[in-house]
Amino acid sequence: MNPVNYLYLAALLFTIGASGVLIRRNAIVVFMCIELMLNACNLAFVAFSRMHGNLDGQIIAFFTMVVAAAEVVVGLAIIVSLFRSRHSASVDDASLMKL
Amino acid sequence: MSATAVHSLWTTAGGVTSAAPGDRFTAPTIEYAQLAPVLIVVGVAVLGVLVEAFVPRRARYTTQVFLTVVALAAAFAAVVGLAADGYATKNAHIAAMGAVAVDGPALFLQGTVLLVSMVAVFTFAERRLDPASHGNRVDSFAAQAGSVPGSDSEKAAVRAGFTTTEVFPLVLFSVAGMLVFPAANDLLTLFVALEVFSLPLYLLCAIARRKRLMSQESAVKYFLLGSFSSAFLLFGIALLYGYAGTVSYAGIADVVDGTVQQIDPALADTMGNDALLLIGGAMILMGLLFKVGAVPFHMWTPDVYQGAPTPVTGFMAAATKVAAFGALLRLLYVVLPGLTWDLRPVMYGVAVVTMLGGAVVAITQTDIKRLLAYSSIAHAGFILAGVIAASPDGVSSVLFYLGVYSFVTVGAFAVVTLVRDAGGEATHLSKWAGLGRRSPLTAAVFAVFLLSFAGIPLTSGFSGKFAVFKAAADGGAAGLVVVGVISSAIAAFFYIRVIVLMFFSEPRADGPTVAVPSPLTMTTIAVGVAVTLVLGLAPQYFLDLAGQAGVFVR
Amino acid sequence: MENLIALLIAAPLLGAAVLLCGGRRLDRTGHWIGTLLAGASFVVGVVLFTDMLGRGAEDRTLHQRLFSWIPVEGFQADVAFQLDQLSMTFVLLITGVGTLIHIYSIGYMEHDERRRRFFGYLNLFLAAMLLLVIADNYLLLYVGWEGVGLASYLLIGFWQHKPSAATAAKKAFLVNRVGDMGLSIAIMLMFTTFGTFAFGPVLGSTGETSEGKLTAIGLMLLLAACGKSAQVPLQSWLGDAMEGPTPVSALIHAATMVTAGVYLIVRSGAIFDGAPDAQLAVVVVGAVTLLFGAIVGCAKDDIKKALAGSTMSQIGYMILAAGLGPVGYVFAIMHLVTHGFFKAGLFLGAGSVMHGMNDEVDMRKYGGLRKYMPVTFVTFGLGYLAIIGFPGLSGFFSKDKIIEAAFAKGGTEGWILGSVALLGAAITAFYMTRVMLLTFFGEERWRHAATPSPAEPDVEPAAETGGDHSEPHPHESPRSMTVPMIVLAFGSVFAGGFFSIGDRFLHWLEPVTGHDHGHAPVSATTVTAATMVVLVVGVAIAWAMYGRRPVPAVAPRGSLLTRAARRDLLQDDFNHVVLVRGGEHLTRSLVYVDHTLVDGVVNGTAASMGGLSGRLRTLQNGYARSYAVSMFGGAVVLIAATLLMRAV
Amino acid sequence: MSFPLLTATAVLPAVGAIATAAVPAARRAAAKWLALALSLATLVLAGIVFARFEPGGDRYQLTESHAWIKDFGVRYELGVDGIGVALLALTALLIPFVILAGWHDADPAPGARLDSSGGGPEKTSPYHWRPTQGFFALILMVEAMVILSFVATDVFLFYILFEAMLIPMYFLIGGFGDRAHAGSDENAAAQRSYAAVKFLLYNLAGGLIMLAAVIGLYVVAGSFSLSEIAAARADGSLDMGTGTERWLFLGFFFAFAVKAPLWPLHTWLPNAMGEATTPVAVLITAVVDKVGTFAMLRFCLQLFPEASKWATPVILVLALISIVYGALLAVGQRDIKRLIAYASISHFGFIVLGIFAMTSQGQSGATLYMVNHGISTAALMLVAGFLITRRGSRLIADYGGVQKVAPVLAGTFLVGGLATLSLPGLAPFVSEFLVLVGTFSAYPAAGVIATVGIVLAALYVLVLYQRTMTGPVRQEVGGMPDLRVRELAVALPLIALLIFLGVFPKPLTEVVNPAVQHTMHDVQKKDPQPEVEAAK
Repeated sequence: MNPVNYLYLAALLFTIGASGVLIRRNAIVVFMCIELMLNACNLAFVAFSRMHGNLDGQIIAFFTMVVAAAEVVVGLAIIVSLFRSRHSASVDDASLMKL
Repeated sequence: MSATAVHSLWTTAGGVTSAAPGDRFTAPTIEYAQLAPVLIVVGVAVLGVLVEAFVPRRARYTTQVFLTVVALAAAFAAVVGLAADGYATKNAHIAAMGAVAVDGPALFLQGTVLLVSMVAVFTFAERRLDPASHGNRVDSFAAQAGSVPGSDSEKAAVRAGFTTTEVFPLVLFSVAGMLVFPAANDLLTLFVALEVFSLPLYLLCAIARRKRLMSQESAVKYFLLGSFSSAFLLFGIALLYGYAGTVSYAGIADVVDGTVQQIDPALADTMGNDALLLIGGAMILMGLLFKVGAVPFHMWTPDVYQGAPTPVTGFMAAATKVAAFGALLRLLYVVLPGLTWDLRPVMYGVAVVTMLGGAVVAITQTDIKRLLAYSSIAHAGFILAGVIAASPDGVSSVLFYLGVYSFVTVGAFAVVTLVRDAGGEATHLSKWAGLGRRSPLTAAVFAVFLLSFAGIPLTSGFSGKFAVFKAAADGGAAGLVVVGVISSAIAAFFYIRVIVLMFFSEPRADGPTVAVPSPLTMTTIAVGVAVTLVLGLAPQYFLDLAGQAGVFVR
Repeated sequence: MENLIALLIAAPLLGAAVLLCGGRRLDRTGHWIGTLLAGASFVVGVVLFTDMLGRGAEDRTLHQRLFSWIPVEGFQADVAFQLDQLSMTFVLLITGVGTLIHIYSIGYMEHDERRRRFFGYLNLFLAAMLLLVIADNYLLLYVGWEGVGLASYLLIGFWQHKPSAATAAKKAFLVNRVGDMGLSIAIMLMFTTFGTFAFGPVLGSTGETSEGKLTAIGLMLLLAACGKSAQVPLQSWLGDAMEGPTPVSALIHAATMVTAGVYLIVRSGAIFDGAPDAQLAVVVVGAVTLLFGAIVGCAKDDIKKALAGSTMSQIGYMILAAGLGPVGYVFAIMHLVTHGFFKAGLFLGAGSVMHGMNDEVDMRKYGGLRKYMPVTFVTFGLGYLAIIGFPGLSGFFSKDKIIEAAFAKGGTEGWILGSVALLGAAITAFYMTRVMLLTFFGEERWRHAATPSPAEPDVEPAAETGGDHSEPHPHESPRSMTVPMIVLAFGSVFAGGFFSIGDRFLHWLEPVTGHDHGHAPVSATTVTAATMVVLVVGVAIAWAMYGRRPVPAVAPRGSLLTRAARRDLLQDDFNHVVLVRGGEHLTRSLVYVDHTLVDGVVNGTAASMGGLSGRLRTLQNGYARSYAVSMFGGAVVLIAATLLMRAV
Repeated sequence: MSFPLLTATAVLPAVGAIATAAVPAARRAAAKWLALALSLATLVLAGIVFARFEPGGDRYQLTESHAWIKDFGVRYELGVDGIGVALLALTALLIPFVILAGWHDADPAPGARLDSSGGGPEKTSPYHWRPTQGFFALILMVEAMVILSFVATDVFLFYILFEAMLIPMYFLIGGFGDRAHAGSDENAAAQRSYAAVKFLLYNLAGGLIMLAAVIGLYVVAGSFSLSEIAAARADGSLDMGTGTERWLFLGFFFAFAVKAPLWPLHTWLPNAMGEATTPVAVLITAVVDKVGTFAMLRFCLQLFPEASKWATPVILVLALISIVYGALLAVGQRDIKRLIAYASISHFGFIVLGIFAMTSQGQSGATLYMVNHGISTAALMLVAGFLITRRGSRLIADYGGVQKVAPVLAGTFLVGGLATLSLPGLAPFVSEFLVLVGTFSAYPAAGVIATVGIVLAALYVLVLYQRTMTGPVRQEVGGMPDLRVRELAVALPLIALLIFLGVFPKPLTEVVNPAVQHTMHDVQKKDPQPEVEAAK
């Protein structure tokens, strides 16, 4: 199968993730959508790496995972603390500051 | 696609992997000396974590502050040393296997970041402002970030006099990231550096002592939007990688110039596919523009600036901009010079809307921190004007502007931390009425900062603005200059409004009081004022510095 | 000798400075200082005069150059004087009459606590007037020109606590300013035409430029003359100027300042000779004013305003004469001098009457005063005879000459002008007789005039020191006042004869003004005869109207013409409606425009900025997701734009 | 390297400002005397400059030149020509009077609660609100900047000062309002800060547009030095295209027209002058605004001669409008200070007219006009200020018959007024007539229209005098004291000066003439020759 299709898939995933960020309210879900986008990137990297026949892309994919993991740590911490003080994880509730 | 083709792909790939034993694996050579600034900071940051773990609570504050300051100072010394060794100019080169560039802009920006962080850290360490609760002085960070606002555990923590000394290692990590960010010489490093300096900032935003709900909210917004944008950045990187088959700036640049060594026929269809290049470039650009807070990627700025603990806001506003613009410059000048003519109109538009948008919306702001946030957006626009100039002159003008702006910003936010009432900092503008009567000096200092923001002559703000506009005009972007002056006229309005409020209106009976800070914050403010005036009157030396630092290595 | 010229001005100027800056400590001696310095100036004048008589007719012109005033590239204005026969005549008139009136004022202003300042102003006036007549270039003349305007402003408004006085002063200055505008434009024209505005070069080279230029200059000079000499259409201020103390009216608004216009025209004769159209304009103005003033003079019940009308009319004669060119210059000046004597005398007489009548100015409240103030009566009477041109007295000679000259203009113009002049003579006879009769003859209306005079539109409540309306006790004025009157009476009796016998005055002035006899269509004797006739007619009518019948203490409604004449032939109403009201509306509307339009644009932009800002900031709605939307949109736009850029 | 006289003249007041500001809160009187002394010292230095200046000498004298900001091509270049020296002298001359006249204006008002030093932790802080010190310090600071801007021969240096002087002015206007304000305090404060903000934004906007032009100039000419640019222009090495030159000219002119101010950019002036204390109002109109007209003469004409000629017709029209419009509005005012403000607008119209008539007489006249208008307005405005502080009202309608109770005040006021309507014998007449003649010889129609201005001037001055000074005495002004010694010390010297310069303007003209000839040469204009070369 032509690896180019993987790129299309990656783009698709990325878009799904992005739109998820735009429409979902729950902070956790939003965050998961972002992770989805990151993984779309990973897919793209791997696919390209495959097409170019060099390993940089695959290495980068590992880096990305690590970074994503770090993000999870920080992100969950923040979201949880928010949840605990507000008893809601909705990003729309957190709108004290506006205008 | 036929199986053979697939197979051939495998074999080719395998051919790469199963290379001759001789050059199977070459150990990377790392020029530790030249990475010293980063290494020092990271090292001490790690040390700081250990301190958190092993040093008794009582001694932590002192230890951490000491370590941090020392680390930053040492790192700065290292930067100066490197510059002295001519790494900024004649023997600027790429270090760490092409991952990091050590050249003029990098060193200049690293120096700026380090100094700014230094003064910012002073405000982090400030402990005289909040009235002492339960006999121990406290800084502007939550007693225990984990505890729910208003809960018993929080009260207990306050009573116990806990303080979040973790902020210092966090700052150091963030600084480390910012040191690498403008020096990153391949996209991967860029991405990693971005995350390294962003993640600690997300956390720092969340741990204000007062107004914790807003603090957490700002953290969430910053975090979500930040990672959203970094996802875009990453995808952009992926596309560029797909385009060039490499992530190193030089490599990509070669492909863009069409001076690539060997084109692998199997990859001709992706290699040099301009769609990938353009889309990827645009997405990376977007990621960086988000960090500098350019319209339309600016919307996080006001909320985060307002919610975050003011010292963090100051640090973030100053250092992040420096690092991000550094990276932006390097990207545009090293990776995509071939794309200048494609990107220029876009950047042009972004600069225009950023300048005008920031200035216009700021007019009606009622919270001093949000006001400064919008002003920082407008300034991002001004700096972009210099970035667009696309000339060494432009680079140095941007560097100069960044240096000027960051110090003024830190100083301004430091002043904001001083004006307090029962509820902590009194950031609502109406409370600043008549401040000039109550404590003329504070008001005067703040007025100086505002005038510098407004770009009134004899302040550093004017020198910077002039340098940038001059570069832009030289670079043939006269239109930007006109828009620039118009928006500075608009911007002048709200800076003036604050001055009017402070000096020309009667003080309110329930008005805030101005806390007398410790030498730490005083230093921060003093440095800000000094830089403002010195660079306003005699900027030549620093212009020379920026001028020498104006050349990127490839 | 030349160096004495500056002294002429220096003396009164010093007086003004001392008196105005001197402060209260000079209150007791101030008037003496003022009079002394005026006298000194007169003496200097006489000395210069005798010296001048000693010279031949051709080298009688003295020059004195003090210093270079405004030296600018291509522009030379000096402070320099020129004293020739013409100037000399004025110098003597000004200083002579001026000194007399100083003396008169000592008595007249005795009870005014601000007498010192009054004398200061008088001296200031003398200085300015002298500067006007001995300047050797138009710019310096302009200085004197405005200087006398200032002095007259200060003196008309001397009793500033009276709103009417303040208003009159302001009006006088403004109307004069209009005239000054003409003078300054004339000077500019001279500068652009001749590159200078000194008398010598300008008047010497009028031949080298176009008639059009000369006409323009001439008309501008005429405008100036109209302002200063109260000629139609700028005459309206003179009547109100009577608000000033009577000596002021006598000196400034009868004898000297108002005649400056005549001086200007005669002095600029060369220009007018080169511009017939301008000359025509001059004679027309003169003729019109001549009648205008006379008619107004007939209707006024306020003695000073009646005299003011007469002044207007007499100056009309002079202007008319001056407009006739070389034929008339000499006579214009001659009439000017004689008029100076008798009109000053008349005013002083009027002042003396008012002095004795609690400052009552309404002639209908006079009557039969001759036995109470004989000296005043006699001197006033002589002045009266002089002005109506009673044979043998000054007016007879001077006015007669002008009428002749008017006829001598020749053609229909000549006839028209001549008959106008004659008509004027008749009316003059009428209104002066009226004044005479109302004041000194008939029953003593003041006895039962204890009631305040009914408010009339034209009669200002002119009680100068808030005159009380108890029954007045008419009495003769003190010596200091009568003596000047007597002296002036002498002048008004003999001056004319002295000048005309052997054409002394003609020969005296001819070198400066030039002269030709023109060609009279009618012989001089016929003109004289005609004058006599109209004179008798005028007197007779007046006698019939006011001598025979008793005069009502309250003015009858009168004919339409009378009422119009009382209101200065509606000229003032015109000014009021058109200029004052119109001006007020204009300024009000402009203030509105400035505030709403010009300033509105500015504030509007600011406001719109604020509005825009307010609308934009609603985008910042606090929802992270909408922020994300904007980012996403931004990214899309960014990518699209980049691709687009490559596409195009 | 001789003694840097010009720098000293400019720096002395700046030092004075700092010193004055440093005077402790309690020692208010000391601050006043210090400020006065330093302003007088500056006057002495200015006098030395005036004496050292040789009219026949080089165009720019007492020059100083040091490298400043190489990257911006900016040098610290000073030098005076005749025009500069005249205005320098004017500034140095007026400031002492301004200080003297404002002696009590910045004293804490008896009613006002001086809570600055009271209550709260501020008490512990050593920094108290010191309005008086601030007032005089700011005045001196303005003086320093204005003087420096008159002697700057580097466009950038000039621009910096041109902008920077707004800030102290802004604080002077907004921070020290006129006590004699009709209406409540809040109302007063609101109007005052409105006026101050309007002043600042208006001028800042103008300045920023000029900034764009300044940058443009550098891009085109590659230098900011007047002399270098002029030289380059002379040897043809610099040829900014017609279009560019016009744009740059407009950029500069706009800023100067705002400052001057020229119709229709004038609306900030009445607010500012109305709300500010009288000395500050004098500072605005007599000193600071002169920088605008001065800059037109020096920068617009020297840098962009062609464009200046191109724009002349429009500018002349604007100037004429200013003359008539300002005068008419002055007639329509109810507020003494606003009336004088509009009168000034009319006068600035004359100045601009004279500058752009581009004849020797016109430009000499314009320069003299700047000086004379400074003095005459100062005289009129300051005396008006004394009047206003006595009665506590700015409304003309609140006065009447003052002349009876305070004759000296009335007299000085009248002289000031007569100077304003440029009565011959007083200084303004000389300049106004020169402007008129100069304009007339080049543009007769314009000259004639401008002459209408002198009638209107008489109107508003005399109306003002009549309404305030004459007529029956109102009982509010009944007990009004006459001028005191301090006030006489302000009024009399100014009046003496008006008379002296009216009778003997030569000291000024001989200084100004050569400079004007240089400018005429820059714009390559010749005076129109008289039709008849009069027979000498």
